[in-house]
Amino acid sequence: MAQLSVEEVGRYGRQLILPEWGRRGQESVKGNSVLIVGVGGLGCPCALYLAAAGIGRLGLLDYDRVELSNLHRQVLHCENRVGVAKSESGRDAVKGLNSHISVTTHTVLLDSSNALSILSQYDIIVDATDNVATRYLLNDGCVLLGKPLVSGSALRFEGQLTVYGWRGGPCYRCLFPSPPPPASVTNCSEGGVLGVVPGVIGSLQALEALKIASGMEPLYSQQLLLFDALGGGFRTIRLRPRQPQCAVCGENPSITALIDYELFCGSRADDKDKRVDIL
Amino acid sequence: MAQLSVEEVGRYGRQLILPEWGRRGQESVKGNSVLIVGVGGLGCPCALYLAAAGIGRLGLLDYDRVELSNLHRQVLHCENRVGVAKSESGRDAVKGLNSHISVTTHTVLLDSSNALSILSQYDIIVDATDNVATRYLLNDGCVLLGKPLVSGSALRFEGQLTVYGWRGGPCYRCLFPSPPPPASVTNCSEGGVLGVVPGVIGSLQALEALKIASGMEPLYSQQLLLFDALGGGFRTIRLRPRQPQCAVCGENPSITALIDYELFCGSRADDKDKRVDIL
Amino acid sequence: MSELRIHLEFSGGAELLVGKTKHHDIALPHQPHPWSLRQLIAWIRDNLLKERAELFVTGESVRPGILVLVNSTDWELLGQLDYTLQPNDHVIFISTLHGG
Amino acid sequence: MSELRIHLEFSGGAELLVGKTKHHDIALPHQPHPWSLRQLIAWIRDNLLKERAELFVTGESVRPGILVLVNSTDWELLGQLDYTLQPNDHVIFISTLHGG
Ligand SMILES: [Zn+2]
Ligand SMILES: [Zn+2]
Repeated sequence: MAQLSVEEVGRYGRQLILPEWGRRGQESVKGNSVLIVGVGGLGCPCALYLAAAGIGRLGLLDYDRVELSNLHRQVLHCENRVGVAKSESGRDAVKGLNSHISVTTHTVLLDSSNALSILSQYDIIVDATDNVATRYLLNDGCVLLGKPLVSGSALRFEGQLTVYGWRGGPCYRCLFPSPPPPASVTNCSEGGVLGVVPGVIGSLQALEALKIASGMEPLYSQQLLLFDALGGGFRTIRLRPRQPQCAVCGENPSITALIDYELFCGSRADDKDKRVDIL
Repeated sequence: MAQLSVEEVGRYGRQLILPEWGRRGQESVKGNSVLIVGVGGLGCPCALYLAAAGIGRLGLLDYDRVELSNLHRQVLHCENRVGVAKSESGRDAVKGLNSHISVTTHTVLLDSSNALSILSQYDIIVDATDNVATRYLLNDGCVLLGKPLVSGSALRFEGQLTVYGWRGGPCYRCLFPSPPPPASVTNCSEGGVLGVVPGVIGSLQALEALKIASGMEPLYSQQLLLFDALGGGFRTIRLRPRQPQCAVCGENPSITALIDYELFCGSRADDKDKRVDIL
Repeated sequence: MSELRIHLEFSGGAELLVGKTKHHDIALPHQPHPWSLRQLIAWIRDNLLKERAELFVTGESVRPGILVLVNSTDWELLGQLDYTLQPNDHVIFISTLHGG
Repeated sequence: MSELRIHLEFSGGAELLVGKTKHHDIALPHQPHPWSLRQLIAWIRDNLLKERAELFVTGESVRPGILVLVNSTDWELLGQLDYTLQPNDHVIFISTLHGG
């Protein structure tokens, strides 16, 4: 179990005195590692709160560079770091908040050739990505490696969150065996998003990862959190458990290795910010 | 109506294309001002997302200095700024994210002698404080000045949020005409708090302030949001409306000027971090 | 012989297919057999959809990526297409989000 | 003649007064008159409280700073102390938080 230094005891004092967390929980969190895939609207608040809480090792994966149009929601970045790789910008921010944590940057596009080797370096994976293909890739990779996947998403005024692959709960394919028609998929560049919405979801993703890392149960395994900032507020949905016929996590999986996800989904695995034309 | 520059149109593009927000909403937000009272666990994420979204003017009020034990939750601050006034540390962080917004620091202890003159400079007030006396002070000040109060709180693994003084909704005294016995009140230094919990509540406070600033309805006026990160998740409670017999916002208010709140509550209006002794 | 009143909700972008309206109180006409979710989906396709049907249905079910919930529960737990609607049921068609 | 089963919940720190247990399924004994919230509070004081009573009650009501909710609704909207408990009601006693 990872030991806490005197300075860390001072830093995490407000958490150490929580009976349900305590020294044991803090050391457990220090001994855990989380990979955040996507250092954008969801990934930024997630990284911030994981670093603040004292996660032992944080992986930040993103192949993109900071752009001005990111800053309304991607709050780890800043004006000075426009043009910098998001993974590195994120690392600078979290190290400034908490120099005790170890940060590894992965400035790559995640795909079937590198995913298993990267994911296997971490205990918990956070899906903070922005496209369908990568979501299926992450799901399959996590199932194959036996790692929990804290999945969040946001668009317009809405957010969704659930934990896949945890203790009898479903995986992404259990819910969505087939990918959506490309014409039905909207990303934040096309549909827009109010910045604070991924702020809320990303913070909750950090909470879920911390619950798991500290030995507690996540809130949203086999539950789907729906958030509607326009009027509906928060709702929690009871989900199906792991499905015996699931192609990757079921009794007789047909998927035993990563596939070509762009082909599977009929869409690209990136979300390059497009020029936005305002009428 | 505040005009947007070309650079701002680029920065806020993902919000401008939202039909319910659009140029009109963005300009309305630019023309609004929010005072965040308390640049701590709640105030930090709130300031971050208000700045990111383009609030016109932000006030940051806090008399305290950054301490190491703050950094597990007060994510606007950083190791380099331990010892700096929280109001100034907060200003540095938000100006780095968004240099367009105007930031005013108030490095004072809010009390009956200065509250009305400070509050009157802003359109919307965010209660991100940590003690009972200041909460009653803010409430009464907002009622007397006719300003909405976005109130959040957090302790241990729980958070609460509501908007007071908005269109027929209650004020704090409508719910709590009398202050709690001092022995029943616990602050974060004594009870502890998991850092990401005020992270979620503070982000939602930013959302509520943005809803009001952009001309939309807040989610939690006459509603109380309860958040239990240990297991209960989110719940929304229907609250009473403005109470005709309320001492400050009712039909015949007996409170028509600010009072001595420390006397009223029988407790101090600060929450100086006490030394935490870990067994 | 009365109609079956239920509440429909479309979310996650699915509302764009039904006139950008999230909430619909509907009264399904009386019929000899109980209304199933299978029949409700066909009814929505024929009576509510303003946009391209293939963005809502595939065959007799919803298209991939739409999750159907009844009273805050995944329809998979309730019999999926065979679930029998009850008066005042709250049925949500939510498109799963992929953005971040 | 049967008992009245309800679910109690204590939150926001109030759970510390009842053995640090948030949830309690209780069966109130049968009595000729209906159970009111006023009577429930007295019953809790006499049967559940492990700590100093003044941190829960003041007179016949809850002490200032505790909000009482019945089925996700502020008791003020339901008649406050006079509200008559129904079977399976979910009553929450939540201490308002002041920290940040
Ligand atoms: Zn599966
Ligand atoms: Zn009032």
